[in-house]
Amino acid sequence: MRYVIIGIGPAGMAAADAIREIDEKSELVMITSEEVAGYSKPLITYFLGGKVDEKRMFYRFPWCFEEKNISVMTGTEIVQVDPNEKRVISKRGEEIPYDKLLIATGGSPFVPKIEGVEKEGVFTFTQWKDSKMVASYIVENNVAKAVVLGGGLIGLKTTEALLELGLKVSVVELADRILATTFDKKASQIMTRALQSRGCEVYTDDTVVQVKGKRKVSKVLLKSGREIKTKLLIIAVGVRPNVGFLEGSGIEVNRGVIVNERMETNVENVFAAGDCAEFRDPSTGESTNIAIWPVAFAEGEVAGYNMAGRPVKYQGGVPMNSVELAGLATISVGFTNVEDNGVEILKYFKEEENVYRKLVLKDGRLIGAVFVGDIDRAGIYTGLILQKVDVSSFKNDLLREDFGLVYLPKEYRKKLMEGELKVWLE
Amino acid sequence: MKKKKILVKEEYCIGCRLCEIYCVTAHSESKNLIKVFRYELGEVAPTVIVEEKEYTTFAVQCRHCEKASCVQACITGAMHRDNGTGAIYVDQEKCVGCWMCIMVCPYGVIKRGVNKKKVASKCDLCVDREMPACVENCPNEALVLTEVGES
Amino acid sequence: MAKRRPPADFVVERDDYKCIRCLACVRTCSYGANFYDERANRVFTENLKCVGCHFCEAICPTEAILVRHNPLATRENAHWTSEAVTDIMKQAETGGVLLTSMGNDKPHFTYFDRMVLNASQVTNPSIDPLREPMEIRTYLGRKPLALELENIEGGIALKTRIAPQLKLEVPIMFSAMSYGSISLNASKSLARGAQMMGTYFNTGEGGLHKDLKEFGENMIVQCASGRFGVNVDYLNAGAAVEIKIGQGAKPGIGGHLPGEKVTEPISETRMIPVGTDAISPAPHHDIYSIEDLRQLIYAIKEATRYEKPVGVKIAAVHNVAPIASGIVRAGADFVVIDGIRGGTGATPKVTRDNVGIPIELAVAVVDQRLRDEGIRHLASIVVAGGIKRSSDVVKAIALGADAVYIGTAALVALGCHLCQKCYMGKCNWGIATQDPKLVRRLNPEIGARRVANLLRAWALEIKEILGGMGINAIESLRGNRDVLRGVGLHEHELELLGIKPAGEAW
Amino acid sequence: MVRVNASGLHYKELNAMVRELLDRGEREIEIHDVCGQRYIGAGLSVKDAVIKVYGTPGNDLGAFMNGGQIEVFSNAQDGIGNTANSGTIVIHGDCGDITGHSMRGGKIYVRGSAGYRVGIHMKSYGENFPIMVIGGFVRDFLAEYMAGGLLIVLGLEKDEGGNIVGNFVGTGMHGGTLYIRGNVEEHQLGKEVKIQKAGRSDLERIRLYIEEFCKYFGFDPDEITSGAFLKLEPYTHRPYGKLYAY
Repeated sequence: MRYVIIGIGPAGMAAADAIREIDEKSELVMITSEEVAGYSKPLITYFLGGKVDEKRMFYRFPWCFEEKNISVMTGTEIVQVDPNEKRVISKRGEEIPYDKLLIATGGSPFVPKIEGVEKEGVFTFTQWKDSKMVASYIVENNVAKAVVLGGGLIGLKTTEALLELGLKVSVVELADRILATTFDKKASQIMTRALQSRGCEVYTDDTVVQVKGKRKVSKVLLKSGREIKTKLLIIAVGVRPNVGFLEGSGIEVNRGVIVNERMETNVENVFAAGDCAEFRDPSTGESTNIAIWPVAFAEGEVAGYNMAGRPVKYQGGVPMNSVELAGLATISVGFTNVEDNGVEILKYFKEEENVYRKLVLKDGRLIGAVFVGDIDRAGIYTGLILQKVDVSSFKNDLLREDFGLVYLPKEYRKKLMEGELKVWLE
Repeated sequence: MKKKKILVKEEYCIGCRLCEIYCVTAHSESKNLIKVFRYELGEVAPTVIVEEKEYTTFAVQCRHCEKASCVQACITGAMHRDNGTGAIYVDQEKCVGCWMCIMVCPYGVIKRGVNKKKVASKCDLCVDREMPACVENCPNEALVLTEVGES
Repeated sequence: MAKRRPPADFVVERDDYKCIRCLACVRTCSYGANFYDERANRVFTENLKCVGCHFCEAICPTEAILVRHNPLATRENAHWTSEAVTDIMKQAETGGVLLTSMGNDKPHFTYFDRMVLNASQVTNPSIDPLREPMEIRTYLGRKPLALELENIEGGIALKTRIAPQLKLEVPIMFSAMSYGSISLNASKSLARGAQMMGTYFNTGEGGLHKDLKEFGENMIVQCASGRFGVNVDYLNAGAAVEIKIGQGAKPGIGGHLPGEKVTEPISETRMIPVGTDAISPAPHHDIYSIEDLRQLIYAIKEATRYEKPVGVKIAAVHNVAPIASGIVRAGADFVVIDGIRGGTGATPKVTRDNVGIPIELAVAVVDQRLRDEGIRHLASIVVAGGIKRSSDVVKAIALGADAVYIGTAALVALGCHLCQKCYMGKCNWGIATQDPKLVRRLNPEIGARRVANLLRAWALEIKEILGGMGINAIESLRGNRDVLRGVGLHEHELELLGIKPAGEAW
Repeated sequence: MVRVNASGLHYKELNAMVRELLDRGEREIEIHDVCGQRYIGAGLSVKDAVIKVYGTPGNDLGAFMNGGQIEVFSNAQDGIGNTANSGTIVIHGDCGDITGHSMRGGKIYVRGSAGYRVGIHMKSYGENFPIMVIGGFVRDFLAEYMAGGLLIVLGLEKDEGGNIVGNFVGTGMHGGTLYIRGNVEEHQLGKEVKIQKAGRSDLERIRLYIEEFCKYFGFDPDEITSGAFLKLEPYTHRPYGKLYAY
């Protein structure tokens, strides 16, 4: 048996672990287009901000691969999958045969059409090398001010890193507020104020339409007509599943690679997991592509088990994000922007302490939660969301400051305490 | 592998919160209750949480889950399972304080560190002691240490 | 005019250096005596609320707390004691009967402490119980005068039909304490402890909680004047039935569980509605004579098909010997005599402290009377009321008992500090309370272990003492008053006890 | 149906015989020539058993009874239905003291009169609700300490002084209801009970039991219910609440 995993992100690594849990002997090959393997992508903004050094970037040290008998191919970009011959082909022309294949290629940054975007000083920000390049660009060019296009999580985490480095930063966001996709309005507003209080400018309902300068960026022109002087523009408007290389392979792709609850694609022996995968829930028929670390990890694990022959089903996930910006910790879980009729919203806001909690309920169940400032014990709510627990009997306690397991129904608590609940897997 | 596990006997917790105090002390510099109170508060916090509602009280600390969401969600590898003890520890050198673990822990037992280090803090089953401090000092045996798994 | 207020019985002293403001004492005091002042960041005690149960002292992790006695510091007066004065103050205020709990705390003479035991020297060598057989198993119940055997195919069989017996691995049982007077966790502790040690606990007259049914083989069920929870299933649920006529802490008076303590679960076991008083009349109204008592004994035997021993419990009073004789003649399989030091959950103080006679005298005269009448074998004698150490057990048996009941001693093993406030229902130790928050403080696993430990320790000590006397079976100790000698007792007391003064040989 | 002759039998033998018959599955037992044997039906728990007693049974008939029916075709003695939980006892004659002592459930119907302390400490719990109907008069301390259930005295016979009940009626009573057909003087009452005229709803409440009484003994329920009833109830469920100093 020969397992091949394309991509060494959380999905790929979780899959490798799961495979090795069952099958210690078979050949296992992991392939990445990047030059280094086993580092943690979410840490690249921390690296830029100087919070994490080179050594701590590694989620998994290279020797762990050896220890687990995993061969790693770095700098190897796969350009074709050939299910008929059961092999993948690299840009360099290498042919790598597989018995079981996992596609865990993650996402690639999306770059909108902007005039002058090819100039020096314009970066996307999804890989370690981006982080390194930006860092040296700042030093080499004495950059004191940066513009970040995109007020989503990557954009803001990058902003945070740049602020840490002492730069002035302007954030430009096309939507009417930052964090529009992951957080609700109130949370966006609090975070905006927190960023502003650290000297960061935030422009919403706006975008960059032109990058000016000769060879290098000198200023950017916004749609609103405003011009901002800057030597650095970081484009962080989102990522797309990295699936272009699958064209012609016969593997079904919508936004991402379509997979079932066992992370199987439509093609035999080919699995997909993580940001590049699109989970089609067999019970609802709905497809979701939730590009977050825990989901990638869980999907990867499910894929790994199934590849190695242990039938395991994925239970589906919800979007969730945790980030600390401008000293404010925030967590968002599930559906927090829903505003249809059947939804009940519980809120709690302490302005002076920047503490905000919002819970979204539907049909007696918690479907979303937002926490700003005070995030302690947020995971209890995540548990309730994932387990689809009926919360109507203790609805009024949900927002208590001392809310905890003691307010949960005794049955649920008992199960929880005895460790009987499995969150991601069946 | 034999794995230590703390059982929470909800029906016998008397809500005295001594577990918290002994937890703090066990993880303090001086290991002395009075000195901790006088000189070290603010630098250590308990990783056992006592919950209370009417007649129900109980102490809860990291369950060291079989399938640990916190380990899965950790972006740095700081949250890890020790292969020797089977327990889950957080490597505070690695942790960057992204709070993904807090987001996913269904017990809500991971805390943001109280000292200057803004890193996750959780029950370590008192690695350097035979018996976790909370268990040893629970006056009503509402916390009980058991060992599960094969030896 | 100043308010007349009795002084605080106790003072709680707190070492402020040692106090770490963990507030365990504040959180756990059921009387609300301890409180925390946030602004001063200090913990204080309202001494008047303190009952001296020492729970805070026990829970304090830094030994910062000391609970001290606080007698009314009037001019020293051997006659008008602090207690006498404060009692009057309370009664002048309320006009009520003074209520108290637990056993008699007055310095009445304790005969156990004035009797000493023998030991072998040279003659009749002593026995080492660690290496040689030592029998302390005891059977309670009617014994035949003689055994008749018959030849059967392949051997000999016992022809005499033996009346039902209780088999005790240690001659110590837990005396009647109802669920209601004590918590379910306290009952469970005793039940499990009895099971662990091969002896019995007693339901008291509170009926039978469903959680205790499983301990039936180690249970004596009680039938008292209130007949609470008594039905045919109850009578058959245990190993024996005990009819309670009287109790050492309150001879001659009934019982009364106030309606506010009749909670849902209590109502279920007592089989009365929630919130109504549970009144146990002073007498059984179907028993006004020995003949009536016989009637109840046999009604119970009929209802239990003669399969269970039926005992009768009385308080030790002046006429105890003839009464006991009557009880035996009425058909009781065992007689329980509860002395003046017997405990209770609630009783008028005046009764507890003044009514009844010491158990040592009672057992001696009862044993003698039954022997004199030739009916000692018809029933076993169980002695209760103030047994507090293993030597008391040995002395009681030497005076004629078959076994003893312990109540207070068992509760002390569970945590009781004899604050004598059981009737308040706020027991911090989770024993004499029904408050769920307090009940949980007594983990029955710990409780069972502790009471079993106590019995185990006493059993070892009893064996030591027996061995020292050269006796290898408790059978040989029973009524063996030769092993006792009195110190500083009057002649007539010695006569009643049936023992010689110390210094006198056989 | 089996017939047992009790003549010359000790109660222990008689009762063992009855129990054995029940254990064997007999459900109707007639005991003849009963002469003072005690504890007949004590602890009886067979719900569909019927025991018919001819002759005069001894004390504690039906003690601890928990189901079934006992019918006595003559007078009975003391302690009938002592601490009974359930079941029915029917007495065609008079009966003695403490009838229904501490009974918690079940029914007792007496055609004639009863002795002292009738219904003492009757109580009720949940589904268990004791009913007692006495046809004639009763002596002192009726319903003493009564804590629950329903007790009816019909006064179809009167005592030497023309009374239906003796003195100290309902002393210590703290639950349940007592109905008396006919007159009771204030001085006959214990201090814990209050007295009032029974209303229409009361009569509706007791009608069922009076009908059952009439069914057993052949009276006319309409005639009985046409008389005026008094209703006696305790003032409080907590008669001794304020006796103590803490």
